[in-house]
Amino acid sequence: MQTVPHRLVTIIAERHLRDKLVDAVHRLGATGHTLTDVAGEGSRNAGGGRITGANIKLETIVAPAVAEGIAEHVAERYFQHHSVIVYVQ
Amino acid sequence: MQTVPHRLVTIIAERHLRDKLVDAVHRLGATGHTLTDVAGEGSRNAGGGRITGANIKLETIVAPAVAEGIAEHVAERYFQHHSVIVYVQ
Amino acid sequence: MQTVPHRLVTIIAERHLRDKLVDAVHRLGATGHTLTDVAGEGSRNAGGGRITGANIKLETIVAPAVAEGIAEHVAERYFQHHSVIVYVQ
Amino acid sequence: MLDVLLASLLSPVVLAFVLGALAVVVKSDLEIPAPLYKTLSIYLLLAIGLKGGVALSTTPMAEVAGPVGAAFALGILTPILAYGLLRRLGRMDRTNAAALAAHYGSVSAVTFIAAQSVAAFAGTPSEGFMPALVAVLEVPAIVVALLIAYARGERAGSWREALMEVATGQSIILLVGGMTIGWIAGEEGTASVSPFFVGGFQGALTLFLLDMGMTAARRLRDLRDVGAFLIGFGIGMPIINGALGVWAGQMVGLSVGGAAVLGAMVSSASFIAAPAAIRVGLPEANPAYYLTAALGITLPFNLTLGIPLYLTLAGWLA
Amino acid sequence: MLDVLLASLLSPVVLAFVLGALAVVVKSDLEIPAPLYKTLSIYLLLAIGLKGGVALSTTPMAEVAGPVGAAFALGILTPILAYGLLRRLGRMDRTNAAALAAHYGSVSAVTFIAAQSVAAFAGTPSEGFMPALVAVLEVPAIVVALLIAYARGERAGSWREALMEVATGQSIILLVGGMTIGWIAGEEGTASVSPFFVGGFQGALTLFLLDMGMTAARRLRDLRDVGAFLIGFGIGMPIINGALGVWAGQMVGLSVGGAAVLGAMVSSASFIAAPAAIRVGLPEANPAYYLTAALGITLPFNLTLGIPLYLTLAGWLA
Amino acid sequence: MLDVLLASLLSPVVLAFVLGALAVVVKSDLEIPAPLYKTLSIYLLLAIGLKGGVALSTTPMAEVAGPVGAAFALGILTPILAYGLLRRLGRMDRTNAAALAAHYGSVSAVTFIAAQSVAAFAGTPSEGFMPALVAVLEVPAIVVALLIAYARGERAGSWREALMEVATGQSIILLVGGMTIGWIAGEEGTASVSPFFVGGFQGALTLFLLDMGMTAARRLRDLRDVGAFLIGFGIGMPIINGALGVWAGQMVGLSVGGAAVLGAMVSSASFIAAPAAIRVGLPEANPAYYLTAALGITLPFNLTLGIPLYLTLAGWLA
Ligand SMILES: Nc1ncnc2c1ncn2[C@@H]1O[C@H](COP(=O)(O)O)[C@@H](O)[C@H]1O
Ligand SMILES: Nc1ncnc2c1ncn2[C@@H]1O[C@H](COP(=O)(O)O)[C@@H](O)[C@H]1O
Ligand SMILES: Nc1ncnc2c1ncn2[C@@H]1O[C@H](COP(=O)(O)O)[C@@H](O)[C@H]1O
Ligand code: NA
Ligand code: NA
Ligand code: NA
Repeated sequence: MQTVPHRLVTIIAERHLRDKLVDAVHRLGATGHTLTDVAGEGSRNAGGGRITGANIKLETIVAPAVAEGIAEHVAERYFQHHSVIVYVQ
Repeated sequence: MQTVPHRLVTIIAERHLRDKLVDAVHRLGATGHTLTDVAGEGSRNAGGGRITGANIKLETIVAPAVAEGIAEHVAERYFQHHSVIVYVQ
Repeated sequence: MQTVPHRLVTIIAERHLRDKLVDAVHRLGATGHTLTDVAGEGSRNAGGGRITGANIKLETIVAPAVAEGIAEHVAERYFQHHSVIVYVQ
Repeated sequence: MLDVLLASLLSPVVLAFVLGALAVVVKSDLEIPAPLYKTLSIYLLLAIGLKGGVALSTTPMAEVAGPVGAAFALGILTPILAYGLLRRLGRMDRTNAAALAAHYGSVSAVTFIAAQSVAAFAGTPSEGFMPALVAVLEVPAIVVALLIAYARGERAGSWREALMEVATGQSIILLVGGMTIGWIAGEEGTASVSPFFVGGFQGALTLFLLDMGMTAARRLRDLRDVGAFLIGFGIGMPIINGALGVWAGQMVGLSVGGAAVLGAMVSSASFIAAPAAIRVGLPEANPAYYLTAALGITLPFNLTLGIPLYLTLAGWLA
Repeated sequence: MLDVLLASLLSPVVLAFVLGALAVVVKSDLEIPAPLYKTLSIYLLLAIGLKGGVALSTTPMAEVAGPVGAAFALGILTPILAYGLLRRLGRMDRTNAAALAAHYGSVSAVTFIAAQSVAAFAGTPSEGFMPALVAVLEVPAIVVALLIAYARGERAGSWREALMEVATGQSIILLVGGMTIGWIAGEEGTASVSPFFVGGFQGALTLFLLDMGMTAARRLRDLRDVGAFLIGFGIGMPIINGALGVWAGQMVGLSVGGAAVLGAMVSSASFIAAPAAIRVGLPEANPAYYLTAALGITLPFNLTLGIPLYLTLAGWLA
Repeated sequence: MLDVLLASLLSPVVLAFVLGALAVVVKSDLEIPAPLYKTLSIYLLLAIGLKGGVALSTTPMAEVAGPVGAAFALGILTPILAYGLLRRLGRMDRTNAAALAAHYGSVSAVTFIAAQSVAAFAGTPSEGFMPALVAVLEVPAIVVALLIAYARGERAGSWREALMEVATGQSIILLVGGMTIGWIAGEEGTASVSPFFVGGFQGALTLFLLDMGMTAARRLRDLRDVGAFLIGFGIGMPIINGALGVWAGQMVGLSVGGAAVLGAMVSSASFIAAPAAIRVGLPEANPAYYLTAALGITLPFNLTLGIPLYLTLAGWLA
C-alpha cells in the first residue's frame, strides 16, 4: 500500500448520496473505501441534520490519476445542487 | 474548493469545547466545518471518557492564513489546561 | 505539537485488533492516539460488518522514525491475514 | 375548546416537546444521541403499523374504504392547493413551491401519533385503522408535486429515483410492513409483542418528542432566512388542510376523534419521507425553506394549538 | 407439519425477519443503527441468561444433568462431523473446514431464542433451563475445531488468545452472568426487572430479527463467492445436526418443545462467538465462507423451515 | 445489618454492577455502546423526575419543606467539610481540593436510584418526593466549591460559564423538567407513560449499572495515580456524609428508607454534573483525582457496602 505513490481522496456529503458515491469511486478505480458518520456545516447546508441523516465521510486511497477522476466526477455531478465537498491529499 | 491552495486544520478536543471551537473557527474565517465523534488518549487525558462525553474531532478546510490563526488561537487559549491537540495539513 | 516535524499515521483495521494496535503504537513510541468507528470495504473484507464490529480507525501523530516503525510493524504482523491498512501523512 | 387545549397542552408528550425546545433555548448540553432518534422512529413506525394491521384484521373493509378514499383524495388535492397558494400569493419559484407542496401534501407520522394520543387523552379515541391512512396519505402528494415540477422543464434530479425513494423509504417499509405483520398475526399473534410495542408506546413517544422539541427549536433559529410569507404559510396551510381533513373525516363517517386525527394528518407537513424524496427528485430546491417550515413552524404549531383546534372543530361538526 | 410451519412462519418474529430481508431486496433506505443492534444483542443475551438462571434456581440438578450432558456431547461431536463432511465431500482445505466446523458446532443465540418463542407460540413451550444449554453448547465446538486445526502444522493466529476470546466473549459473559444473577436473585429478586427483561423480550426480539433479516439478505449477495457445495452444506448440516439434537433431547427426557429447541440450537451456526474466536485463532480462514454460510444460508433456513421441521420431528419422536 | 447487606448485594442491580466490573477484569470484549449509556442516563433522569413530580403533586408542601431544607443545608455544608479535610489532612492544593469538594458535595443520581431500589428491596421504601432532593442537592455544593476556589486568586476557567453549565446541564434539565411534567400531568396524566418509565425502570437501571461497573473497574486501574490518601478519602468521606445525611433525614422526619436514601445521596460523589462544571470552571484541576475518586472508589463502595450501611444506621436511629 505504501510502495507506489497514492492519494487520499476525502468526500464529505449528504448521507443519501452514500451508495451512489461508493459505487462511483469503485467504478472509477478505487479498490476500497472507508466510511465515517460525521456532522457538519458548510456554505449550502442542504443536509437537514439528523432528520435527513447528517453527513458521511468517504475516504479512499487511490492512484493519482484515479484521484483526479473521482474529484472531477464529484465536482461535475454534485457540486451544483448537493451538499458535497471533496479534497485530495 | 480545490482551486486555491487550502489547508486542512484538525482539532481534537474534549467534547464540552465543541461549540466554543466551532464558533472560534468560523469567527477566524472558516466557511464550514465537519465534526466526528472520536475517543482517544493523550498526555493529559483530561477527558473522562464516555462519562464526560469522549472527544470530538473538528476539521475545517481554510486558507493558509486562516489555518495559522486557528492553530494559534487553540494553542494559546486551550493547550495549558485542556485536552486538545491541533494540526494543519 | 506543531514545532518538531511530525507524521500522522492512520491505521484502519478490524475492530478486534483495536487493543493490540493501541498497545503496539504506544510501545513503539506514540504518546497518544485517537480512535474512530468506521465502516469499509477493501480487497480482503475480512470484517463481517457490524456482526464482527465493523472497523476502527486509529490515528497517531508521531515523529517520522516512530511512524516508520509503526507502519512496518503493522505490515509485517497483520497484512497477510487481517483486514488492515496503514498510511503515513 | 379550552379544556381540549389544556388536555392537549398538559399531556406528557406535548410537555416533553416543550421541554426539549426549552433545553435548546437555555443552551443545555442535553443531547439525544442520533442512534436513539433513529431507534425511536423505527420503533414508533413499526408500532403504529402493527396496531393498525391488527385493527384492520378485525375491521370490515367497507368501514375502511371511505376513509381510505378520503385520505387518497386529500393526498392529491392538498399539494395542488399548496402549490397554487405558494405561486400566486407567495410569488415563489416553481421548484421551491413544488418542494413545499410535496411536504405539506404528505404527512408527518409524529403529528399523527401525537394527535392520536391527545385524542385518546381527551376522551375521544380515534379508529384503530387510522395508521392505514398515514400510509395512504404519505405517497400521492409527493408524486403530484414531482409531476408538477417535472412537467415544467429540465430537472437536476431523477424522477424515477425519487419515486423509488418514497416507495422504499423507511416510513413506508415500516408502516406497511408493520401493518402486514399485524394483519397476518392478528390480535393473539401479536399479544406476545404488545407489552413492548403497545405498553411502551406512549413513553417512547415522550422521548421522541423531547428530541423533536430540540430539533424544532434549532430550526426556529433559521426563521429569518425564510421570510414572513413562509411563516404565515407554515401556520395558515395546516389550518386550511386541517379543516379540510376534519370535514372529510366527518363526511366518510369517522368518529370525532377519528376526524380530528385525520385533520391533524392532512394538516401536518412531512419531514422524513418528503425531504428524502425531494433531495433526490428536486435537489435544486432549498431545504432551508421546507425543513424550517415543516419542522420549525408547522410541527410546533400542530403539537400545541393545531391538534386541539382540529379536535374542537371535529366536536362542532359532529 | 403444516400447522406448525404456519404457526412459525406467521409469528411476528419470523415475519420481521422476512420484512428485514425484503427491505434490503427493494434497496430501502431503512437502517438499523449499529448501537441498536449491539443494545438488542446485549439485552437478549442478558434476558435469556436471567430467565435461565431463575429457572435453574427452582430446578433439581438431576433434571438438568441429562440435557447438559447431551449438549456437551453434541458440542464435541458436531464439529468433528462437520469437519469430516467438509474435507471428504467438500474437498475443502483444513483451515476453512476447521473454521466452518467451529461455527456449525457452536450455537446461535438468536436461533435458540426464535425456536424458544416459536415453540411456545406453537403450544409446546420448552424447559425453562434451556438457556443453560446454550452456554454449554457454545464453547466446546470452538475448542475442538481449533484443536483439529492446530494439530495440523503452523498457524498464523494464537490458540490461547482464541480460547480467551470465547471464554470472555460477550455472549458467555452475559449468558453466564445473567444466569448467575437470575440464580442468586431468584424469582422474587428478579420480579422488579421482569417487566423489562421478560415483558419486553418478544418485542425486542422482533426488532432484532428485523435487523438480522437485513444482515442475512446482504450476505446472500455473496452467495456466488461460496460455491454450490457450501450452499448445500448450509442447509444439509443443520438438518443433520437438528435431527441429532431432537433425538438426543428425547433421549434425555426433554419435552417436545425442549427437544425441538435443542435441535434448533445444535443445528444453528454461531455468528457472534465463533467468528470472533476464529478471527483470532484462524485468521487465515476466509470469513466469506463461514459468515455467508452461517448468516446467509443457515440462519434464514432455520428461522423459516428449520425450526418447524425440528418441532415436527420432536412431535413424531415423542 | 447482615440481612440488609445481603438484600442489597443480592439485588439484580448491584449484581449487574459486579458483573460489569468482572467483565473488565477478565478483559471481555463486552462493550456497552456509548449511545446506550447516554440513552439510559436520559431515561433514568427523566423517569425519576416524572415519579418525583407525580409524588410532589400529591404531597403537602409542609411535608417536603423539611427534607428540602436539610438537603440544601447539607449541600452547603459538605463541600466545606470536604475542602477542609482535603487541605488540612490531605495537604492538597486549593484547586484540586475545591474540585473534589464540588464532587463530594454534589450528588450521584445513580447512587440515589440504587439506594432507592435497595431500600424498597429491603422492605423500607423511601418517600416518593426524594427525587426533588436530588435536584436540590446537586447545585449548591458546586457553587460553594467554585466560590472557595475563585475567592483565592486567578482562575483559568470561567465562573459564570461553570454556573450556567450546572444550571442547564442535562441532569438538572431532565430532573426538574421531568418533575414539572409529572407535577403538571399528575397521576392519571402520566398513567399512559408509566409502563415505559415505571415498569421498565428497574431493568434499565440493571443495564446502566452493568455499564457503570465497567466504567468503575476501568477507573480502578488509575488508583496508583491518586495515592493512598485519596483512596481513604473516597471511602471515609461518604461514610461521614452518609451518617450526616441519615441523621438529618431522621431530624426532618423522613422514614427509615427515606433517611437512608438521603444518606446515600449526601454520601455520593457526582460524576456527571460536577465534572462537567469543573472542566469549565476549574480546568486546571486534575480530572484523574476527582473522576477516579468518584467513579473508581466512592461509587463501588456505596453500591456495595455504603447503602446497606446507611440503611442499617437509619434503622438504629429510628
Ligand atoms: N470548509 C469546510 N471545512 C470542512 N468541512 C466542510 C467545509 N465546507 C463544507 N464542509 C463539509 O461538507 C458538507 C457539505 O458542505 P456544503 O455543501 O458547503 O454545505 C458540510 O456539511 C460539512 O460537513
Ligand atoms: N499523539 C497523538 N496522536 C493522535 N491523537 C492524539 C495524540 N495526542 C493526543 N491526541 C488526541 O487528543 C486528545 C487530547 O490529548 P491530550 O490533551 O494530550 O490529553 C486525546 O484524547 C487524543 O484523542
Ligand atoms: N483503498 C482504500 N481506501 C480507503 N480505505 C481502504 C482501502 N482499502 C481498504 N480500506 C479500509 O481498510 C479496511 C481493510 O481493508 P482490506 O484489508 O483490504 O479488507 C477496509 O474495510 C476499509 O475500511
Ligand atoms: Na399534509
Ligand atoms: Na450448532
Ligand atoms: Na454528596
